[in-house]
Amino acid sequence: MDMVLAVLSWSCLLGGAIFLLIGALGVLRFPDFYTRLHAVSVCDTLGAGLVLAGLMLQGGFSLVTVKLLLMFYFMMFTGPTAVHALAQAAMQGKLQAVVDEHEPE
Amino acid sequence: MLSTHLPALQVVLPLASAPVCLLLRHPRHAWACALTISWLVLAIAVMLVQQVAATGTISYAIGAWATPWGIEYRIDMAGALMILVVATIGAVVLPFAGRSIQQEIRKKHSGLFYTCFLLCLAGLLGIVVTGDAFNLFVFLEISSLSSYVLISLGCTRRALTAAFQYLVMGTIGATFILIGVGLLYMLTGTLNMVDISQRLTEVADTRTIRVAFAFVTVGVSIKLALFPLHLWLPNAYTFAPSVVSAFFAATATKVGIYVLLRLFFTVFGIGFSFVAMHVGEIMMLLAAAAMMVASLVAIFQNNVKRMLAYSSVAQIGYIILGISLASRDGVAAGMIHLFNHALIKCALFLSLGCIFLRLGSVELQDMRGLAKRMPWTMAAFVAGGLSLIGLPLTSGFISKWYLVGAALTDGYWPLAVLILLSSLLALIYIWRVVETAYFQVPGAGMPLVKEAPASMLIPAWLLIGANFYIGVDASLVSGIAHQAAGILIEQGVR
Amino acid sequence: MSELLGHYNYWIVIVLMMTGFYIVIARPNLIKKVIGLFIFQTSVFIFFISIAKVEGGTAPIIEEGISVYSNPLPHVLILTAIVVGLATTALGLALVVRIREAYGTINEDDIHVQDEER
Amino acid sequence: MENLINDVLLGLLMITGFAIVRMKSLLGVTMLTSIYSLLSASLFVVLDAVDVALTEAAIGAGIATVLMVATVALTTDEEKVPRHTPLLPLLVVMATGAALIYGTLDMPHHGDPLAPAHRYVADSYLHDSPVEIGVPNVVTSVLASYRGYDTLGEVTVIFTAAAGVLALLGYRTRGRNIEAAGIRKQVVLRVIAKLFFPLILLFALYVQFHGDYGPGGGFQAGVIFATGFILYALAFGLGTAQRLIPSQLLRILAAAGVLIYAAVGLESMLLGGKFLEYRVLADDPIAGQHLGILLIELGVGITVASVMLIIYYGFVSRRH
Repeated sequence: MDMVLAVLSWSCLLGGAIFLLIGALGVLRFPDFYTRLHAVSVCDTLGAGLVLAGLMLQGGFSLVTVKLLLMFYFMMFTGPTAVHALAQAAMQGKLQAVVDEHEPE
Repeated sequence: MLSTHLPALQVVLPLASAPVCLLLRHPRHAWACALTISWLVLAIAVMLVQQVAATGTISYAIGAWATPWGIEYRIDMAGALMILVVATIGAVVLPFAGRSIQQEIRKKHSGLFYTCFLLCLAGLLGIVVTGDAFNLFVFLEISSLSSYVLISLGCTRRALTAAFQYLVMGTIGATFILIGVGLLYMLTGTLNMVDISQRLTEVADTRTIRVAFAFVTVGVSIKLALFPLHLWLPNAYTFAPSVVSAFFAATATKVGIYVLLRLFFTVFGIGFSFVAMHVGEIMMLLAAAAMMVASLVAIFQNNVKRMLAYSSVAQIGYIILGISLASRDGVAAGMIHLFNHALIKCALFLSLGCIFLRLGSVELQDMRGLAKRMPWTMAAFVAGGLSLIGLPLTSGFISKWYLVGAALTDGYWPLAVLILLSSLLALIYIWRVVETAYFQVPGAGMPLVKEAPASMLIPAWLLIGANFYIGVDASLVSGIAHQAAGILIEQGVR
Repeated sequence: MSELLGHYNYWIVIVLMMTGFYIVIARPNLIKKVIGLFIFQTSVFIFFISIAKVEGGTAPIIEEGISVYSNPLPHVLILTAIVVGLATTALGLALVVRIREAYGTINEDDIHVQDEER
Repeated sequence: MENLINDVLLGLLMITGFAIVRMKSLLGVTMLTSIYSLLSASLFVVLDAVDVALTEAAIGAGIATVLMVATVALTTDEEKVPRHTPLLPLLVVMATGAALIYGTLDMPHHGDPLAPAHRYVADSYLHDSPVEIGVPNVVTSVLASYRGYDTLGEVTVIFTAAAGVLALLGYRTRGRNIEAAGIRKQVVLRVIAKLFFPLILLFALYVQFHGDYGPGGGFQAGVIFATGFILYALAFGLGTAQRLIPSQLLRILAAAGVLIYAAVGLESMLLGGKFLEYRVLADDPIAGQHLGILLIELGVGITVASVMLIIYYGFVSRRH
């Protein structure tokens, strides 16, 4: 049982880390603000969520897990809201998205 | 019963009344509150000096925690003298402030002005009475932050840049002190200054302690505007409101010097500071440079406030010169000059405040023929100036007499020559003002001004009076200073 | 070699401190100066907290079954110092805002030029 | 493992530091500064300083960043490249750094349990405070009782900052609702802000009163409390926030906190103890200590929260 839990939690942690890495890469590589935001939002929620899940498995039934659950709950709200607010602000600031001109017909 | 709590009350009283001052809506009320508190503080200071004189060093454990665990307030003769300086200047300057602030600061800011003034007073007193190295840092920051605010309230925009410059340099200084305290704590495991000094004997010969010493010394030197770290001072004094210049010139840098004394003698000891680290020679060199260079620069200033600010840098040089001798006579001479200079400079800046009230300027060219219109103010300025030069029968003469004596005793005759030379330079810059005010005719179109009001003249003349009294009979001050120096040297020798 | 291993932590912190110090004294931009002070102070805090660390210790909150704690005293000092640092930063930034309103610039060199002109 | 995290964080701090030196956009520098502060907060956790970490995260990464962004918004984002090559500053910095490194050579090793710093005063705090004060969090008992006077000084410092910002920036006590033009359209943000506002205040109360047992206390709680209101003001405009908690009230509260603290000290004096000697406040010394710590932490919390808001109002109402 312990073994299973450990494997599960570590795979969650590792998966979370990979998503975070992908997110960071996306921020660096994507061409404009909106696509970068996209990279942040998707991978941040998933990445951080998985890391938290992995930690919860490590914590077992304890106060720590409750705190982690609360953190998860808050992150689910704050992450998307922040990204949404940023995107909206960029829209209002008339920031143009980069459109690939050579799109095939 | 109350008398045992005096050391704590000394600091807590102004500190706790500052918030009250903030809440008072009417400027007069805030002023009255600050004035009452400053006089109470002076009364407490006088009682403390008597206590120290009667019973020796006072120790007060805050929270009743035994010394290295809690914070200790510790007042010996040197501390008592400093408290007396700070409290006296605070009590003398505030009556003056009522009228002067009314003119120089916007009405809605005057409540804040008195709040910050009380905080600064509390900070300076806290630095003096504390026996704890980190508590010293905290109160240093209280006094520094409030002084940045006080300076920035000056009426030109250059007050803002002066305050900013001071903020940057002051914070660097404070952070250096913090680093030094950290290093000291690292090797001694304690923050109480007396305790540090006792535990330091085992570890004094380490590179860490040497660096700690260098950092606290540089940090404090910035605060006390030791040449060449004085760059913040001329602007700060020139553009601050008149009262603030008068208060700072007499107290802020002096408290810095006191901290330096504590460090060199109480914490590190003469053996380490002066023999191993050669701080005496370095300080002597810097002090001599300050005396000559700053006095020379002062001669070429056309703004009289700026002139006095540079003169302050030079006078700090005198005091440091006395301390750098590390002898009982030298330190005593330094402390006597510290006391006298506080009185003189405060009086000089106060008389400039009177001039500013009427003229709206302290430029030399605007002061032509002023002596006929403001005879009392100009007389106060001249009297203070004479003392700055060091003419007999003034307190300046007394302190220079002791300084020269101490230098000659130790065989440093070139220093005696330097002191005389620097006095000559002081004569020149004071003469420039005297010549303009007394012997030049006012230009056409210059405003016809009245004499300053009594509420402002009396504080200035009180200080001038004290100055002449010391010039005639210096036994009290010199007695306290020699006793204080004796204690410091005793602590320093180990 | 052990000399090196025991102290490299402090050396990195010293580099951090000096980074902040450099920003303060080398940059003419006033906001950058305030930020430099902030970095300088924060690095000094790290230095203090490094002093407090005890190998194998835990946070100084007394609990059954734990015997090694890190040193609480530097923590207390730094709590105080952080607040002092914020006070300085706030005041410095307020001054910067006022200077900008009065001079129209926050560059120290430009301010000097304006002051010399008068 | 702990060492690895430690080293990685130090490395990241260095990178951030150098990036701050090089970057020209002041807004970018502000963000990096926030990151720097957050990284150092994480480092504090690794180094067992949980209280400090909480404070650094709330103050350094939180409030300080808000103030810096506000300043950049009120001034300018560009940094002019200096005309002269800064050789002298570089030399000064090198000399200072070299001196410090020279000083490290005789230091006890990092983490050495036998270092003098841990053996003397701190050691007895750890041993005696459960008996003398009876609070599990030793940082709280040292902060509030053994070195309570420092904390009074610290509250005074932050109060001074409020007085300074009031004097420099002031604020309009009443006025039109200042908000950025776009904020009204941010419906999602407003809903979430409304949802989180009470939660943040609740958390602040938890941090305030749980400080005896875990990381937390007046400072952290005060800052978090203020953060809640800042979020509210950001989403609904300064005017709405000022209707909720008027500037005049803040002034009174800021003063009241310092006065509560000082009053506890004076009260213990009147009851026959020394200044800030809490044990005389109740019949039982331990209960007295608890009462004293509770009261002064309350004073600290009130002053810190209201000072943070005063400063925030000052910066934001400056915008025209």
